[in-house]
Amino acid sequence: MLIENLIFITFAVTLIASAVMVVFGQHPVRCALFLVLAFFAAAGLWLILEAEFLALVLILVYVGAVMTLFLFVIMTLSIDFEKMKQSFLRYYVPLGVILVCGLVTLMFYITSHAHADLIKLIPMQHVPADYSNTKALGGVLYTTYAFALEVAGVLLLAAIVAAISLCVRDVVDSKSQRVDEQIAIQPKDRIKIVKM
Amino acid sequence: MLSHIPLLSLMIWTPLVGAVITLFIGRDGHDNRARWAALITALIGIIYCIPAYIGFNNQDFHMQFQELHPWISVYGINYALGVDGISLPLIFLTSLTTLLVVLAGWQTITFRIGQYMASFLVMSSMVIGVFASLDSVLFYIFWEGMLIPMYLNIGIWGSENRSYASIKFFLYTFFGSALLLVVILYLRIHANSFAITDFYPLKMSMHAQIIVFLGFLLAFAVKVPMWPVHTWLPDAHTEAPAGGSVVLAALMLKLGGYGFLRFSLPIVPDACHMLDKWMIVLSLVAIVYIGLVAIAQVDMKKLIAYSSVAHMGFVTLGSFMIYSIVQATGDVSEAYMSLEGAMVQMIAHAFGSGAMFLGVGVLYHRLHSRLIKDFGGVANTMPVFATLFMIFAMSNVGLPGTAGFVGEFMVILSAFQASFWVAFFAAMTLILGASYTLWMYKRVFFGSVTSAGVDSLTDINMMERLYLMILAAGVLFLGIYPMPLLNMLHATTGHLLQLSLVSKL
Amino acid sequence: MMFITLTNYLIIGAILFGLGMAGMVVNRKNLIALLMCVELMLLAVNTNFIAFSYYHQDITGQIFVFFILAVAAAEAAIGLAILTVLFKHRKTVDVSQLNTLKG
Amino acid sequence: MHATILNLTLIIIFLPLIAGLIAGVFGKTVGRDGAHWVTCTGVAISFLLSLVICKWIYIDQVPAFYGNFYTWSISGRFQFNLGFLIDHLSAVMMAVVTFVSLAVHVYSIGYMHDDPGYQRFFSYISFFTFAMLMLVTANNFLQLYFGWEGVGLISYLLIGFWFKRESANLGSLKAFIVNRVGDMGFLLALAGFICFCDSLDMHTIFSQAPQLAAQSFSIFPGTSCSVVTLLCILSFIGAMGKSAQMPLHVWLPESMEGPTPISALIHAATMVTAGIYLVSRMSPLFEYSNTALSFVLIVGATGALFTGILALVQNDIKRVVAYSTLSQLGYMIAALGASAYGAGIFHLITHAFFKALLFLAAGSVILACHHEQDMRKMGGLYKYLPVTYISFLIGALALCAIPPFSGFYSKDAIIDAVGMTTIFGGHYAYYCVLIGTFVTALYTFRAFFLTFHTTERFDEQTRSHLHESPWVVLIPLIVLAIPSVCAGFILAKPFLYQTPSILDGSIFILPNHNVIAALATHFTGHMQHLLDSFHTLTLWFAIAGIFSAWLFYQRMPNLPAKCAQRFKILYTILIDKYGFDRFNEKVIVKNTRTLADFSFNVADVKILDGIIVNGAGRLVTWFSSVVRRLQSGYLFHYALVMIVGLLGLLFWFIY
Repeated sequence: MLIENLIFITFAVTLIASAVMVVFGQHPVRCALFLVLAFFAAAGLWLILEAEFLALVLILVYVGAVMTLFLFVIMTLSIDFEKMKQSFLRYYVPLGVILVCGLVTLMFYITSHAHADLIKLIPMQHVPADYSNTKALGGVLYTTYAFALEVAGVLLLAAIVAAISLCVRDVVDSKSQRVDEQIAIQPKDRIKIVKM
Repeated sequence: MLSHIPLLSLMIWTPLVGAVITLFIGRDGHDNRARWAALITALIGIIYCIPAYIGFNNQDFHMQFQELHPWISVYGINYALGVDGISLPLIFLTSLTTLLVVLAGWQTITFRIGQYMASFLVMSSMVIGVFASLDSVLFYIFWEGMLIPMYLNIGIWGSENRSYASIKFFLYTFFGSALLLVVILYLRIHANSFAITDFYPLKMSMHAQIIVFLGFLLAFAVKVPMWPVHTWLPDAHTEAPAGGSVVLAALMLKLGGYGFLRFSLPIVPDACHMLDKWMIVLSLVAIVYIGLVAIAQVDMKKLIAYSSVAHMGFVTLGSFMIYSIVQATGDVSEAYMSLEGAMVQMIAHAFGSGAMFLGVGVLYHRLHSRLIKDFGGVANTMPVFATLFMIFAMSNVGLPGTAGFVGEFMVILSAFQASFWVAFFAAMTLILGASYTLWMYKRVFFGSVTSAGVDSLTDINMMERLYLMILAAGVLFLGIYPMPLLNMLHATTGHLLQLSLVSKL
Repeated sequence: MMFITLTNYLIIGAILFGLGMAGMVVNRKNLIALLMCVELMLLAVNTNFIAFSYYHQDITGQIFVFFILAVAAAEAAIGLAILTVLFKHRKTVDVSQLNTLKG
Repeated sequence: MHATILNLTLIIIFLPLIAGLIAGVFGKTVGRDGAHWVTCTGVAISFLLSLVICKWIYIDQVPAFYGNFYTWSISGRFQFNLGFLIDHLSAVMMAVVTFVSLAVHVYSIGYMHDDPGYQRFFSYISFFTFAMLMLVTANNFLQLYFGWEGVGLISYLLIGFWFKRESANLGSLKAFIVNRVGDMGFLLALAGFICFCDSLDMHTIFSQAPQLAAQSFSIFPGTSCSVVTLLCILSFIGAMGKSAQMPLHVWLPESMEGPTPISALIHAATMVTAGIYLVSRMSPLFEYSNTALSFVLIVGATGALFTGILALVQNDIKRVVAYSTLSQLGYMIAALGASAYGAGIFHLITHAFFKALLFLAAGSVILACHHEQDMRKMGGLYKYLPVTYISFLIGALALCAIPPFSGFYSKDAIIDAVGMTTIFGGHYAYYCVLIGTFVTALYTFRAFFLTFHTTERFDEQTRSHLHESPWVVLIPLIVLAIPSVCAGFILAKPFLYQTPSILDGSIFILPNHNVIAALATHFTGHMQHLLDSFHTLTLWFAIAGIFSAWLFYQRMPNLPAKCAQRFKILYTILIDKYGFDRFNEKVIVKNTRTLADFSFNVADVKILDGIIVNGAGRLVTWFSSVVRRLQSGYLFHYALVMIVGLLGLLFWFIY
């Protein structure tokens, strides 16, 4: 029992620490990397909660794709970080801290006595050994939530198209013919009579 | 024979059709055609009044020429029209004023004649609609519709800062009537029908009655205009073109009075009974205080505007004194005079101050100034105009034998029964009225010719003489022989008194 | 010995969410940090979902996380695309300069 | 007989109206001669017809006519109609009005000969006659009020006839407003009649007089006064406005700005007597309230004395005659106060004759001296204007109540009546009236000597064309001079000393108030009356007045200047007309104007318009500028606001 607690605490601490470093980090690259660390810690937590498929998906999707994208963007856009550093306003930090504490006290309040019935303090349940999270997920996903899956697919497609259309620069030197302009040419555009 | 012709609908919609025709004909420069089209429509409007007068039976206080067609049946709103002793004279007044205004604008307006005339025809159809409608939503639609032509009229053909005046006029009245809609809906819920006559027998607690009364009060007080909410009138009048300010004075101010008589008194009698002291105080303030303010004016139109506020003070005084009279004398028939005085004052005031506005319009057309100091000794160069304006000034002062006297005389006589001091302050108008009107008359007309402009003035031509003569005849006719108008009022006043003196708690 | 109960996870979720929010509000620096904080907040939400689904023995929680991931990925992609376009036009991603929405 | 009186009165009244309309509206077409012919014939016919009516009423003892001929309006229980009450009083008044107006019509043919507004003038005078006749013959107070205001309007038009002159315009405006002040009181009295007797008809009101006396009405919460007193005092205020009594007399001197014929017509004979006619017509009511009678008495007596004194310091001949009218009116009002209505009306008639005579004579003097009105520039005119000289002398003697002339009979009767009245203020009134006779004699003969007898003070140029006025001016003088001499003698007996006197039909006097009856007891005969008048006080006062006037202005012309120095303060007060004009100008007019300016500029424009109306507009613009700052454009601000909102919701949701 002790080991489980230990693992949980390590993951939780790393998660919180990396999150703090992300928020109050100076250099974006460092923040990105700390975010990666946070994702790993979260994946660990999710494993404890026996959601192994999702943990792995998390790492693949986020760490693999999204964070690389972030790093890619940070690298390509020559953002001068020095200028940005000194604009980190000191007095906003306490505001952030207040916000966090506000939220946390709220959560304590909820989880403590007021809504005891909502969150039953149920201990960890152990699932049978042969339980496979992925199989369970798959069983439900393609039966009741098939439609939602389709919608998610379409959504991702839209996101791709949007991202591409946003970033593509108009290619300057393409040889493609523009038929409408060709028709609209007038004789006077072509011939210029110069009086001597 | 008369009942099956939809007379009232004809009266409402012909001017509108006429307006469209005038607009259509009058575009791109055919001014004369537009003028004639407008004149013909106005004349048709007058012709309608003849069968209405003949068909109207004075003894019967019920609504006559009734028309009822379902309109928005979902909510129970129907196109209900009907006329009784209060509204019929006002309809005659509307059609007459429209004719006069069309004549007045014949030469004075130079640009966009078609639209100028059309705006008055639309205005007349809206106002007749207000007077004839029996369904409160229909009433409200006409009540709001009426603002638009007036707004355009002041806004386009007005003088210097016309936009300020027109916006102020529009917002002021619009703000007032917003509450009116709220109150109509409130009543609709209780009486589950929009017809005004269904509101009359509606039982309401005192608290509800006060709220309804305050809603009506704000909407109609702005229109009358009563003392604290009158500041839109002088601006609207000074900026409006001659014809516009005549319509404003002759028709728009009567709507407030009409509203009080049609809505406030019969629907919420107990609230009126409780708050009538305040209304009397407000009207007396309007008479005395505004009379003083009128003395201090330098602009002729503003002076006449303030004088019409003071005259309209008599209307509210007359209509809200019935409670204290009946209380003092214990006899309902005493209150007849004050109510009928109020109604006569509404009609008579239109002639008097309408004519004075046209007179100032004539001067403005010649010298493009309304300030008293720019004139002096006009009687030397325009004698005929001076004599006609003297008749109108006398009606404004309330000289016996002119229209202005009849209403005020009746109200002051009945005021004594309410209390001596009400009559005393109401009678103050004799002195104040005389001082500001005649002082203005002296500074403008008497004395030797002061400026070159006055010297170059030519006397009024045939067209101006025509409509001023009509008005002068109206003023003298109503002053000497008010019987036909009063006969129309007797039955309805009796019915209204019955309605408003019986408690509905 | 003390079990790991649902409240622990909820507290972690709350802290994470709070940090993400604070990062968003406090950050005057650049948009990227902003996007990262959004990612953090999403992470917090997902943890909560999984914790609930675990403690309630109900798989739907995880389904939800599944879809949130999909959406979050799309959102991050577009966010970055916007960022790049923005950078192309404004030559900066410093948030304090970007106030064209000013009333 | 009944119907004929109605038709006759209708003709009498509406003939001047029609003539006036013709002269006024068709002035151009009818031309100058046409205008004056139409109006003069109109008034002449109505004068003859009114004589016919007088014959019927007085000689054939035809019963008084009382009937309505037109219903003006019906409202609830009240029916307002126009109708006539032709009885002794109104017949006399009709005769006097038409006679004087005829004289003035003829006179103004000459006087206004070269005036551009000729037709307009004639139409106004005949309108005036119409309005006055309507007033005099009314059988209900509505028609009386109609005539009352009509007369006020036309006097406004006539005073301001030469509207090029600023002073004329001011005078006319002042006259109209002061009249309106009086009319306000009268209108309140009308309202009172409606309230207490439910009708404006004279018969119904007079028949309810006793009950009204019993009722009490409280204007101010504490006090309560009898209804009759209230109504009488209110209508007397109207009478004061019209007959120019003490506080409201300020307009009469200014009304001299108008042409002289109208001063004669309006401000001597007819309009000013409207007030006296009203009070005597309402005698049944006045008799029941002693307070009203004493009020009338005191006002009349003070008017008689003090306005008379003012005439002493006037240098304009028309002003002197105007002030003498004021004081004579005071006499008539005092007579009414002492409920000697007969004497009042009798004096009204004689006064109408000799005052019109004096005005027209003064007018012809002014005409002769080429519109010069200042007496200091006249003198010794008796050589040049013999007829005017004699007529002025007759008028003056009649005015000072010298025995053979008409003034003596009426004025003496008034003074005796006032002496015998028992009403409160009787003694005070008696002394005022008595000293008044001395003062009247003094100022009339001062004017007489200054204009006709003393050394000639006009320049050569006026002397060259100083000639007697044309016959059309002189005939009215002569025509008026005759009644000024003999009217007193003829009418004294029927009016005063014969019981029943001529007016008994329409005047009601309580037995204990009836002073005239007491006077009549020891009236034995005319000759005896003349003889024992020598040892009455009034005659000696008059003779003393004439002698002192002769002494002051004929014998030692520098004496008046000397005594003016010695009584400096008194002199300035008199010059200043007791400060009434200054009071009106300074206190009333200035304050109303400042109040009006204040109420317009400050209250209306600034507060009502500025703060509330435009204020609302400004409030909205201010509010929108505040809200605008919220849209800062920074993303994090929006995020912050969102999160704060979220937190708020959460907290709210949980609690």
